[in-house]
Amino acid sequence: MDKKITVTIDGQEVSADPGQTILEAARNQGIYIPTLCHYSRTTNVGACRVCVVEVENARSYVASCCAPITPGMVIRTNTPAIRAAQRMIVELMWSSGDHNCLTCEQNGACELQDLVYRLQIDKPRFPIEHPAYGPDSTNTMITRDLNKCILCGRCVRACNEIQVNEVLDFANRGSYAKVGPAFDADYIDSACVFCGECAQVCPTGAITFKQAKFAGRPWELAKTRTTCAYCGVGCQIDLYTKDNKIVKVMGNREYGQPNEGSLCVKGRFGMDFISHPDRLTKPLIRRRKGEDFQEAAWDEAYAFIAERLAAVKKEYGPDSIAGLSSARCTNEENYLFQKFLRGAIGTNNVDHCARL
Amino acid sequence: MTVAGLAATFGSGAMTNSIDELEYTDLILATGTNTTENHPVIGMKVKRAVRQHGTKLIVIDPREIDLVKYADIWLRQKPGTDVAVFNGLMNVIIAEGLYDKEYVAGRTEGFEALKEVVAKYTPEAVEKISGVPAEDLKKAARLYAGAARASIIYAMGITQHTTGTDNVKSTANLAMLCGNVGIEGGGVNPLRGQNNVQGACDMGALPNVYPAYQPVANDDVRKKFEAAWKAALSAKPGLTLMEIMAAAGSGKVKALYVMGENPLLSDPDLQHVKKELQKLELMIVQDIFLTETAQMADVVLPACAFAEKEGTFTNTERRVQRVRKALEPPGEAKADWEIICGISGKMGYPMAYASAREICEEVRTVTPSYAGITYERLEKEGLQWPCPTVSHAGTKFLHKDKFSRGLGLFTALEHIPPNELPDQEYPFLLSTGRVLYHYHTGTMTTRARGPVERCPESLVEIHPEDAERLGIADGQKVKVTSRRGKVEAKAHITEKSAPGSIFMNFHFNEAPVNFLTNPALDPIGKIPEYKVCAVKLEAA
Amino acid sequence: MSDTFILNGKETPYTPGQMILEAAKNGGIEIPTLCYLKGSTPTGACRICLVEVKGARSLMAACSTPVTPGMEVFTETALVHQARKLNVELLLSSGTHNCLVCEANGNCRLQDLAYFYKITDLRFEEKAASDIYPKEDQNPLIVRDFSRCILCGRCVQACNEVMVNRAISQGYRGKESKIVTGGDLPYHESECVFCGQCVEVCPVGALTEKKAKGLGRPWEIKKIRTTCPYCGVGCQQWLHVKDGKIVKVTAVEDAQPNQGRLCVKGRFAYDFIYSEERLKTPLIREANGEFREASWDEALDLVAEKFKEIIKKDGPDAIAGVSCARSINEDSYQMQKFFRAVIGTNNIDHCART
Amino acid sequence: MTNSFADYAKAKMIILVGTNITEAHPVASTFVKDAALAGARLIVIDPRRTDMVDFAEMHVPLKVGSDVALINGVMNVLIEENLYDKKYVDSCTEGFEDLKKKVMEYPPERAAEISGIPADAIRELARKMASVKPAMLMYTLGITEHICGVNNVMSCANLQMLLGNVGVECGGVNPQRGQNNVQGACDMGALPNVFPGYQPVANADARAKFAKAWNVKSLPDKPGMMMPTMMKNLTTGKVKGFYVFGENLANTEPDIKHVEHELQSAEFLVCQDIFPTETTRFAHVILPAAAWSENDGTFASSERRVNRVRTASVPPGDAKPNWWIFKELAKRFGHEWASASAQEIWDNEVSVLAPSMAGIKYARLENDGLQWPCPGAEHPGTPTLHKGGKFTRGLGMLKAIDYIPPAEVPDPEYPFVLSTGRRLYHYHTRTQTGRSAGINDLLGEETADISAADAQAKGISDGEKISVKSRRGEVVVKARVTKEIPPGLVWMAFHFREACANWLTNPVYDPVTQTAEYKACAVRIDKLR
Repeated sequence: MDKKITVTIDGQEVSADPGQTILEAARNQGIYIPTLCHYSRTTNVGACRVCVVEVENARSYVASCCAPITPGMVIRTNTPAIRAAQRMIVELMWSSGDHNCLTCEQNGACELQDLVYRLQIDKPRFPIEHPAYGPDSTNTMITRDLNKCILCGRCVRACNEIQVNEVLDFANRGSYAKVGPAFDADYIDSACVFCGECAQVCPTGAITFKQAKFAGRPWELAKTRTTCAYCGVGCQIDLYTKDNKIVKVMGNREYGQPNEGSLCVKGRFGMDFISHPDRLTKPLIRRRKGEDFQEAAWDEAYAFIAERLAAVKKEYGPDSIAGLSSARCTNEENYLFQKFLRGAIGTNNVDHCARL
Repeated sequence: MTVAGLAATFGSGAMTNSIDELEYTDLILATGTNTTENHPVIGMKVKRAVRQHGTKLIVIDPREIDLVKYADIWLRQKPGTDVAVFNGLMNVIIAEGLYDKEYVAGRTEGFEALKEVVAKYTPEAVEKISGVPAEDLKKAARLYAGAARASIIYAMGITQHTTGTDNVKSTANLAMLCGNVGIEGGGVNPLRGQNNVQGACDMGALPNVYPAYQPVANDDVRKKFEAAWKAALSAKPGLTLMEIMAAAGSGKVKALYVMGENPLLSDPDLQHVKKELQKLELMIVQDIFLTETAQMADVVLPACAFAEKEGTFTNTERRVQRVRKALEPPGEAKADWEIICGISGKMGYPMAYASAREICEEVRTVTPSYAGITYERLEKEGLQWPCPTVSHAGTKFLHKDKFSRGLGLFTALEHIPPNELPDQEYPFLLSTGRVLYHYHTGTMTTRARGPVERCPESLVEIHPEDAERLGIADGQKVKVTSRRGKVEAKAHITEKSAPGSIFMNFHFNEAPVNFLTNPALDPIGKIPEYKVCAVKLEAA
Repeated sequence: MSDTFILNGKETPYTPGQMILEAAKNGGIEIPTLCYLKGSTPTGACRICLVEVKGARSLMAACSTPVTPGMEVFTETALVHQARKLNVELLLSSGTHNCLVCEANGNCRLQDLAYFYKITDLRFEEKAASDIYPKEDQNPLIVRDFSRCILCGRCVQACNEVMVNRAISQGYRGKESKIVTGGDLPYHESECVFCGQCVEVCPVGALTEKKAKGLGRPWEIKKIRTTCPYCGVGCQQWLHVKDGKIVKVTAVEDAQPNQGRLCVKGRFAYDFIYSEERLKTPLIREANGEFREASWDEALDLVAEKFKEIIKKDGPDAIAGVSCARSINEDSYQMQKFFRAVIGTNNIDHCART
Repeated sequence: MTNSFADYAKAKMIILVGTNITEAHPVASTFVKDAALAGARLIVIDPRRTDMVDFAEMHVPLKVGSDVALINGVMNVLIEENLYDKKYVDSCTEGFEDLKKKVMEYPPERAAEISGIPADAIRELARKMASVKPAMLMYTLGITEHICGVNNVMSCANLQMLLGNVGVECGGVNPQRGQNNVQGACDMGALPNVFPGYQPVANADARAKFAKAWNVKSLPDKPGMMMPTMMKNLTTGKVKGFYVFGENLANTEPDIKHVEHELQSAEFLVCQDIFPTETTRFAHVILPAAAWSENDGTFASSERRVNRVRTASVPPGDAKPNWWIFKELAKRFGHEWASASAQEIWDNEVSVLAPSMAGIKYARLENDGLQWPCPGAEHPGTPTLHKGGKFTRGLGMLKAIDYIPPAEVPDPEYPFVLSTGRRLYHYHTRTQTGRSAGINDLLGEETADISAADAQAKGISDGEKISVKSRRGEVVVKARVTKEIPPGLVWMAFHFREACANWLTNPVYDPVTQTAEYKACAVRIDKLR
């Protein structure tokens, strides 16, 4: 273990690990420094400069997300000058995009909005001139409104560094700069695999989930953490629901294992089946072979099954009954299923499709 | 399958190491796993390891999957020649003295027999069997042996063969040979295909074992469970899935209770399966949709989807994690456990549980590896079994210092060709699997807008050379026929599969590929050979 | 036999004199409203509650149209939808409605309606800044931002009909319209008694609490119900809490006894608990007459010792206690129990026997 | 309160006596105003022209302290003119003959002489009161804070019973409690003569019950001292240890100078509070307490409604809940109290020991609380007491009462009457409102409210600093010239230390309750030289 370094942040002596950035050292102490382009687990690029701090003897303000601490460094994060600089940066971002929250799906979960609130900005100082891009709406999963893009590059880094799908990049320069797949293609025509990481990391309303549009504002949604129902990775997901419908699915970032907040297309966009009209809603019984199903009450169905299974067992013995358990049901249910066949029926004829 | 192969070798069948370790190890050998499509989030970690952490990657796969792009070496073997390839790798490693002699001496047995057999599999001999160039094989062997920590990941490409158990054992042989089992960042890591395959096995949904792999044939074990469950239990191991189907056909099994499975789309040789199921006197299906199987049932019971109930899943790295209720179920649907309790009660065997949590509490008492796992502890992070006590932190990787069975067992294995290989009549080799956008028999994903938009139908992957020869254009309907049946689907011309091989997925009931597949089973794991059968291909 | 009318094709009972809005609500149909303030005279000002009435020449405001026998009402036709959406769009053009800098963001009826009617862009030109009355924030408690006022009149109704303070009214005409105090004075120079009920009912960000500004958006807030610590009415309040700190107090609607109302103290005088002057540790007077900080054990031991001395020397009746009429019941109970059961005297009283 | 706040807006007639409701109970006043807008008739009996007069059909500006005389006059008219509810009086009350005899001594003309209200107006008032049924009567401290406070209260009760207005919805005698939990403090037995739920300490059964519950051998049977007696006895040495919990006696009690002398005399003074106050200056030990919103608990409001109070923030520093402090202290006397939270104290002790609270448990208080009496788990609570004219004691007691003047009346040296009370923007001694941002900006200092006539006569202009002086002290304070005040009256509040009315007020007490006469003393006002 390397030796700790001591620095002073806002007059407070702070002990930190060598190699830590000013931002990390400060946040470890619970000191608030605003950020926008910074995203944990991706490289720090210092693009937005919202995280500027004063460092004694430095020639200019320092982007704290990129600047490593050095022994004895004296840092100030909340001076009026710093706050003014941050306000200026945020106001410039605001004026160069279309940031009216009234018509933005991200209202309530927008980091730019949070900063405007936190820095108590009342009105924009600069005239608003947004680039007037057309909307990109050619797929059913992800919507892009580049007029709300602040070019923080989080989506690009998420695509390349977190998911390593290597689809998104910056194109053009200066005021024409934009982010997207190669050749300015729409997502649907690109190599995009719709993991949705770009939308999950977007701090504003530039990249949003299309099916969540008008399905509920962030503060109206209930959040339930659960485990994904697809492959064996067991990704931790947050289901956002409203009125008994899933509005969107996000990777759970609170706890690292196993997916560290990332998802794939199935976990993210594959949950429609739950509220599909094809869902079974009542027990169905076919009283005689060849007849149609009839809806039945639970008690009726239980009685029917019990009676028939008992008859088979009586006539042919317990080993004439078999059960297929499910690799998609919970542990508790698998446990009960085999307990049922072994304990209640008396056979070991229980298997599931693990082999398949 | 994995259970059969790895349990024989190490003493327990599961991913030995953790997903997280993949990103920080020195080398990953990926074989028979199209990770980026089937386990995208693990795929992401493999790619990050390569791109960001300098990890070496060896891919052994007949198809040019996405990971090939990231690989240092790609060995493209002919389907069904895995044992030969692994023997070849070991041949080089032993011949060049690159193996971990101390580890082999101290922690394993059966090395001499292994050495004897692999001696025959020189790179040149292997090239003949598998088509992998001898030089590439040597390079791969040296790269693998040179890594301080190497992790093998595999999936159905290894297991779904008549030699599936041998294939699994071969991966274990290689890993032990280089001392890679029982260390962080190493191991043999089967990536389980479904969300709770691991848990279903752990919970004893297997014909020969109770929860935590305790054999039904063992008298002490059985007595313990008889006491716990207050019931007389059968000492005779039951039938496996494919055997159950056969027994249904022969009239030995009269009643079948299916919970959340759709064998009528997932099992090989579907026409045959259908005939077998029709012979049943009683079939009960419990599911969330009226699946192909449910349509044949006598009773269909509506179940809750995962977001409508409480419970736990165990993921591929043995991590037990919570499932939570976010939605109310539609209509009168009930959680599967409630339904089981309902039926059991009517049969005079009351199972009065008020919640999944209560069931879990019972599981803990009879399942030593789960004894320390409580819902309270699962509130935040999951726990990896074995977790024998409530103060135990869970187990990140298995076989540290000692294998479950004591010494690791090398198994000397010979190459056995697949059960059915292309011939003049059926000149193409068909391999099956999943695609990124869908899951299993498609009951879930074909009802989701996004995935359907990206992948609306089944496609037959055909190499351009073959397509040209047969005069098939991209998007054209083709007919694929095997000795068991035929299906039609659109052609997708791609170099992903080698010439002479085609690839199809089994997600769509419009093109049920399992009409074609061969129900030949691995003799131990009883797994069908989904990955190789012989077909013919023509424009429809 | 009650009277009935036809609501969306379904025969629905109503009480004579009922407006369509209430009758529909009883029939299970929610009609969106904006200016409607429960318990006040409906004004039909905002035209959001428009419904189609068969035979009527135009759409009718459900809040102010009484039901007649057999009347056929449709609440969700395309025409109704279109008209409501148009009215929302017109209201959006009546001022500056950018939620980015609005304290009401997340608790705004107009915003809710814009979302409900899926408005994605502003169709009409917003009112020019020069045509909007300047913001008034000279008083310590209430900010009046006329750029967000949609002249729905709820504040006027709350002031005149609910609280009956009669401090504000609709003033001027047409484009000049404004909610004014008597003489159009700022709040603090007017008859206003700062009950804040106008803020409570404002559906947008026109009236907001100055003290709450910047302390937390509605979705960051946890609401805790409690009873006001002031007079003996026992008003029910929501404490809006963020990070363990009260940032705002509002009334609990439909609760007894106050039915959604508060006075200036209940609404605005909550932050005394955060005063720096609070007692934070036990204090013991030293021989020199000065206080020093002490631990609980030390202080309680001292009290017990002194009381025991007094009891020994002069008997339990030489000790007396005054309880607190502001603290909770349980505290008073504990104190009298302490005096009676532990000290052994009935010398316990409190200051306010009304 | 016999009735509920929910009755206010529905009432047909409301009689406000000695209550400046818009300032002291602002939210309750909105319901009275709602009722007035809906056509209810409103009578305001108050020396001051309070805001509610705007809504009233009759304002009766009686002289300070003449309430008994006025009400006797009114009852005289009711009986003389046969306007009272005979049926009710016969079936539900006793003592009518004595009452009648007494009020016959107060013909309107005599009442007019004492109260300053013309005889005809008294007749009109009586007739108005008799014309609507039921009528609600509300009063506040204007009735009670007199040496004849108990008499005033009983007069109000007499009047309402005579009119047959007690025991019906929208009727009754309704004292609005001045502080949030005065009701609860009484209910909890923070009174020298009763245990929780008003069970007398003199009753052996009650004592035995509580002794058992509290795990002590015996409990004292002699009613204790009331507060003024305690304070007096601090100087005599009869009281040596004094425990002041959450009260700021040095500002709230009349004749501050004397009160401070008393506090100074305490041999051992313990103060338990949330702030340092004028009173804690005299303490030997100060214990820091958790404030409202820093711990769970209940309040009981004026209408006997037990409501929940919930935790929203953490107490500063080492401050602790009051119940915890008492529990810890008891422990040092060898008493181990089991209840370890407010909820346990309520659910396991209070509601078990006080029959009127038996049905009140925390689990039932989640929403709108419950009004006691609530004797059982299924009981819905009691919005109206004495329903149907059936009184707790059986028949309602009509009491013959004589007028007595205030203890100190104006004379040439001190020619003004000083009356005191509370203002809208502040509460009590301002420990709370004075520390809430913005409130001080609305009202930053005390004023002496005087009439225009007196201001003119004394050459005092609005806002000018003047001297107000009584036999006990003098304050310098801004004059506020207002039409609210009749000539001869000075009105002040006790919110601000420097200009606190209690430097001036008279420490004389009602003989029964020992409530001080805050509402009347003699002062002089002078322009500063």
